[in-house]
Amino acid sequence: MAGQTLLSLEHLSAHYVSQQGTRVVRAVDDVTISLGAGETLGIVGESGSGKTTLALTMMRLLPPAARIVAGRMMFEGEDLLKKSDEEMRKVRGKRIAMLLQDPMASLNPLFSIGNQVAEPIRVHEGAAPRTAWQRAIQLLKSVRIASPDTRVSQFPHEMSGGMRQRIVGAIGISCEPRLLIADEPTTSLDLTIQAQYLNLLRDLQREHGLALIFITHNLGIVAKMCDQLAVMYAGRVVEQGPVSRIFNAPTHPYTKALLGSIPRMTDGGERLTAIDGQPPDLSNLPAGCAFAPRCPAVTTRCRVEAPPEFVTEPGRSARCWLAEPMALRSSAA
Amino acid sequence: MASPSPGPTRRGILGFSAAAAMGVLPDAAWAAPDGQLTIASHVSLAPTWFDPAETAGIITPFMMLYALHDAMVKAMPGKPMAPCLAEAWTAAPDELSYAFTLRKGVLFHNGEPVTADDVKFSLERYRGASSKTLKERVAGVDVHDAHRLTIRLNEPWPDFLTFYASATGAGWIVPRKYVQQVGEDGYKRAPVGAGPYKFVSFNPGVELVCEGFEGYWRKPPAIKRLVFKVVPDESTRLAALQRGEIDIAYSIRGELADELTRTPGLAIKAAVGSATFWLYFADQWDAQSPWHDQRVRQAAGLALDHKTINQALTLGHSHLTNSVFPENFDFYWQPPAPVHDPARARKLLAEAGHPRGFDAGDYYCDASYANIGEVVLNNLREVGIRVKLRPLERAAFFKAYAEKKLKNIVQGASGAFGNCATRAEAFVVKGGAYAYGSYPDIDAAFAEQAAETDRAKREAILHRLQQLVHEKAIFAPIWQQAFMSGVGPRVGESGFGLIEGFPYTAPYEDLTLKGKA
Amino acid sequence: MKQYILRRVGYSLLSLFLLSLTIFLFVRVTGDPVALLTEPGASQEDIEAMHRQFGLDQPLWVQYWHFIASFITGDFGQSFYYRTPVLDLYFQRLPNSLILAAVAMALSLVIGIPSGILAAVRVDGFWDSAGKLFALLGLSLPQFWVGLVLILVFSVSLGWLPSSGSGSFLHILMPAFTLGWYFAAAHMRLTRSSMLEVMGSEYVKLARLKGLPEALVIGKHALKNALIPVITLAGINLVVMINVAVIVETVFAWPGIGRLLYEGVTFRDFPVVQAVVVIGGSMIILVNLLIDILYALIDPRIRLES
Amino acid sequence: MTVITPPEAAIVTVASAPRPAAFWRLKGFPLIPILILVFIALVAIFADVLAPYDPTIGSLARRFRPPFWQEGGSTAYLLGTDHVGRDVLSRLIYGARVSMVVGITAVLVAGGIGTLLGILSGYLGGWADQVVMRLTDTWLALPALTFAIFLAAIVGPSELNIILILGLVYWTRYARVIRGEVLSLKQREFVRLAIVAGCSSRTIMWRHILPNVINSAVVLATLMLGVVIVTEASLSFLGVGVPPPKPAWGLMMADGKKGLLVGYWWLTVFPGVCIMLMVLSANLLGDWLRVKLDPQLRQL
Repeated sequence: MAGQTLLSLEHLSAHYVSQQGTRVVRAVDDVTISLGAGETLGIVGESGSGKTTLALTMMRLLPPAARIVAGRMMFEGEDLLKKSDEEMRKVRGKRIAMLLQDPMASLNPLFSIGNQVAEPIRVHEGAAPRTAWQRAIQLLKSVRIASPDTRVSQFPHEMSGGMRQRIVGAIGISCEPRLLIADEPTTSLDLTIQAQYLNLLRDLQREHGLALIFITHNLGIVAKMCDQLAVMYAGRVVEQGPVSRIFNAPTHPYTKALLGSIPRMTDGGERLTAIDGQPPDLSNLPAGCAFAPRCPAVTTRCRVEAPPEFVTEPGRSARCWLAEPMALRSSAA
Repeated sequence: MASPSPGPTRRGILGFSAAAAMGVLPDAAWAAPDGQLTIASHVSLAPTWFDPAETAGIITPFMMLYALHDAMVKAMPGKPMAPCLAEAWTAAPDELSYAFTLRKGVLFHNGEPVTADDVKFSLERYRGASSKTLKERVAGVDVHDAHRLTIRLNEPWPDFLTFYASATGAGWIVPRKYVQQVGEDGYKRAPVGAGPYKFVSFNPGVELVCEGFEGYWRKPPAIKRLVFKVVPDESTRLAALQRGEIDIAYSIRGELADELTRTPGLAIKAAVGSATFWLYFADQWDAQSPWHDQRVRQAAGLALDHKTINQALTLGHSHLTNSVFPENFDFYWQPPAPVHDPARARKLLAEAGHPRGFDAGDYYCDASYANIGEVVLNNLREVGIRVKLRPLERAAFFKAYAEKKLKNIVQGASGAFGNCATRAEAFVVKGGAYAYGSYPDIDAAFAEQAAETDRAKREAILHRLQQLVHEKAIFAPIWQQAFMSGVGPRVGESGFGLIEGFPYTAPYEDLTLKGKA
Repeated sequence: MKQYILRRVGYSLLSLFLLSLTIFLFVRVTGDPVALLTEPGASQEDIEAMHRQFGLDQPLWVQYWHFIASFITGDFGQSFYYRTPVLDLYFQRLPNSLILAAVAMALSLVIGIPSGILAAVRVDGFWDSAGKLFALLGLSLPQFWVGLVLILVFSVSLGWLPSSGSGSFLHILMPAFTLGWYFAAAHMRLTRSSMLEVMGSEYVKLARLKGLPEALVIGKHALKNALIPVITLAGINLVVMINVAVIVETVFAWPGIGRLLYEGVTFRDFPVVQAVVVIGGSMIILVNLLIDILYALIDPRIRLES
Repeated sequence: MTVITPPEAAIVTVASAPRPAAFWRLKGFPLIPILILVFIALVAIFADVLAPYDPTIGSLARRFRPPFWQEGGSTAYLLGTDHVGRDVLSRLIYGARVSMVVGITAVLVAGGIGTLLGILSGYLGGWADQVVMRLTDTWLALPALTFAIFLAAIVGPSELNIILILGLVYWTRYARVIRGEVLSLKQREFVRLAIVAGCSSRTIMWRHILPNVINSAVVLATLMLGVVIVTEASLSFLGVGVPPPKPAWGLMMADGKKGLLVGYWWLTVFPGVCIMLMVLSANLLGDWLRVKLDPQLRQL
């Protein structure tokens, strides 16, 4: 773990409670992740695996039906869960920022770009309108928007998708946050714009010493951008560790399947490995390991007992009986 | 005398903004100031009522005429034909001309003297109700000097004075020079007359303000300022009276009148006008209709419980006549009093072949008087005559009534001026605007009286005519309606009932406020 | 832009023409005005004379031609009943109607919009339901009943307010409340649904992610977007309030256009009715145009495309 | 993406108590409004059986009797008698029938015309759209009350005319909303597919557009029911509503309004309460339906 740990989630769980309190959906279940300053963490998983809920939990902006039921969220030495709503609001946008997926809709159509970019500066730093406006122009320049001083007073509908995403990025970094969470930042962009935006994020990270969390289902981005990787399945982190180590030697069968499903130029005509079966219903998960029904290496134990998270080597862990260290294995057989 | 302020000019929308309007609004304080009498009218005041020449054949315009104008001869307290602008008049022996001598020193509001020339001008320019009859019968007007004139007739006309004085606006005098100077519409916007009150300002449909005319010949009016406000809703009028915002509220009926009598400090004033109400059996001339049988018509008459209706709707103030002719009309014949005898009514119906009564279809009435209809309906049902109430909107009702489209029973009414002859002409005699049929003996009597010059003989014929109408039970009279108004605590002499048969406050110069000049 | 305005003007004229034709025919079908001005039993020639005086004896299309020709020059003819030019009558009463409508609209927005926002933001809170119930109540009670109860309470028994008529500011309170309350429900409902829709949008989500205080998120970002459709509705309702507040004006004896229209109809005063309805119609068209311009000011997207 | 609303307290035990379903909680299923509407419908249907007296017969002798619990009142006339001595309770019961009949039929008339023209103008566009839109503009300028007075004057007031008047006046609102719906429906894939598949515009309108528009029409109907009933009462106030002596709530309120000042409060309060309950329930039901069936419907 390079550098001092910036963020560490310990056994964090957030559940959705239905109206009558009967159905409970374990959207985020016992997640333990940590991230150092300036590092980049990729969170990968199928849709519905709880990636976004995890991000929202970190920002404490869950919908009313959701509850954070356990765990700690240490950020720069403070537990975010202990903060009052008001204190947490001051953290949002100032020390932790989040970028949304759809650039076209993320900007308020009725207010100018400058107004929306300057807003966090004025709220969090109480800057005077003039200085905030100048900072906004600087920010637009730093996200490589051409002729920022004319663009600043224009409106969102006068911008292309790519430019809007960069503006959202500018908003994100406007108050020099320590952590930037990007929730599927590139899905709605076409490839050329996507590459530019990723390079921009990397430059911003280097310039401002930002820690980055990438939420995506695109393993290509993870490979290119991230130092650490966490694979989520049915609300749980099934495998995490350095990207290079996991890409070369994945432990958890689900990670293997995910990596296997990426078409590579070199593979020639081989069939891609698809994962059969359906993603699990989070409201009534089977006993034991959630991936058991779809796992090629399933054992009777998997179906009965949910595996804990085993540390396979320093900085790596997997939640699978295969990863059980030899020392423990004999006793549980 | 400053000429009256020009009428309301047009304030364009552009010149108006919400804030400015707050200041511009006429700031008549909502508590009535002293020295001012505020009257709440139930109908919207029409400028046509400010000009005697346009007087329609209804009583309401005279509410304004008595305030702003004066007449040669008009009904005054105790005297239906009191000499006013005309000091005296004599009819020539051959009844072909009437000589008038004007009162001296009488002035219009603008200081001009009232002269015979104005009287001639006023008669000739008159185009209101029955103006055609006047034009046909009046040969001409000869002005002898500033105060003496003679009106010549083409043929003897016993009713000339009734028409000239009370039935039309011809006898109400306007200043010729001023009218010709400002023109017809200009005159309506800023009328000048010789009445006890001067016109100050008029906001159409909202408010008329008048001021006492010190130079009025009879006596200077006791109250300095007179304001007529238009308050269309009856309950609001009563509330305003209870709050002291107004001093007199015209037309308070039914249960609101009950409340008024129970409120301390308020008094109810009832004046029996010349508006009679009746049931008219439109199909009596059609042989197949049950109404053809006189006994059925009489049964309907006997079914009406006049006293209870009178007590319920007009606190017993209305006059229970048994005739469609108003009691205060010339040549009135007093019929036997109305009788409420449901038993005899059922017997008559049985004799006429309707032992269990019959379904009589629709009962048409003017929607604004549907309250009478609802009560009469119950009375008729008690004797077995089952009808369905069909109230029509006022204008539609009169139109259908005149176009003879109504059937079965029609709840008719008329407040028109004139005398028993004019009333018979419209509702009874052949060719009448509202007569659906007629009886030969009545038509003959009518023709006879029309030619009769001797007043006594004519009266005898008209009495016989009214007797025939009663015996044939052409109508089932309900009542001669009392017009009820509320009077507040600040009013001394309210002027109600001073002039017999006049529903509104008059003469205005006699009105006083308590304790103040 | 020019072509758009030309089309708009064209449609407006067509609407106005259709409106004037409808009202012209409708009024004449309702009966003969002269019958009302004269007592039953008036002689036939008196009636004829009046017909000539009002020009009613001419064939219909001639009358219509006069109406349209004079309408263009702004002269709506003489009122049968008041015998004064109709425009004088109209403009004399217009300020009263404008004030009443303005205050009533303000009240209805003050009741409608906050309760709509509350209904959207604090779904199910006590205030949400109370606001909604209060606004809906305004829709469920006939205006004349509300008016009379107000007079009974505030004027007769408490004596704080004058019972009727116009004059000081105190006169406007009760009529404006009665009129405004009726429209509050419509404004509340539209604000609520519009707010709900906007609150679910991405830019509101981003506003929260920026760490903006809740008041700013709702007050600035959500509200401005949500109010656009409410402006349209308020615009139309304003015209209705100006021209058709018949009941309130009758109960409170408020000298407005509504009463003038009602009297015009009951007295079969053709010129007055025609004038009020046609001017009312053009007012609606004007308001529609104003709202579009207002849209362009508020929503930059529209400015470029129209 | 989930909807983010104001942040909740951090740590809460899982089994938090389910929220109480109080009446004033309007978001939930409008049980009470539906009960009220059903009750009124039942009273309307069985009026002849329920009403103790003939609502149109009264006698002046027993007019203005207060309700039984007030002194002067008697159990013979539970809710007192009106200005012509008729039993208020019987008139309320029959009044339910009149109000229901007038309300529902007027809404059906308005709904029928409005939906039909709304679909035609929305789907066909072109001149049909122009004609309908110009008509709705004109009709908007013709206020309901003036319109009613015209018709009452021409054909004379009767229950049928009132239904006609209310229907003719309110179809414009229907047409506008339905047209808006149809315009957005037209863009939807399944309509394009139907066109491509060669269906005639008539079948498309009938089988595709109409079913999708029905729920908006139903929602609008419940909301219009309230407006129609209140307008009927206002017409009665101006004397052009349902003609006396028919027992309609609106007319009872209008007749009884003078009683307010005089202390005969029950004449106008009871019908007022009935109208308020019915209209309020219709509106609450409408609001709930609106959210349930079509949250996007917001041109109302």
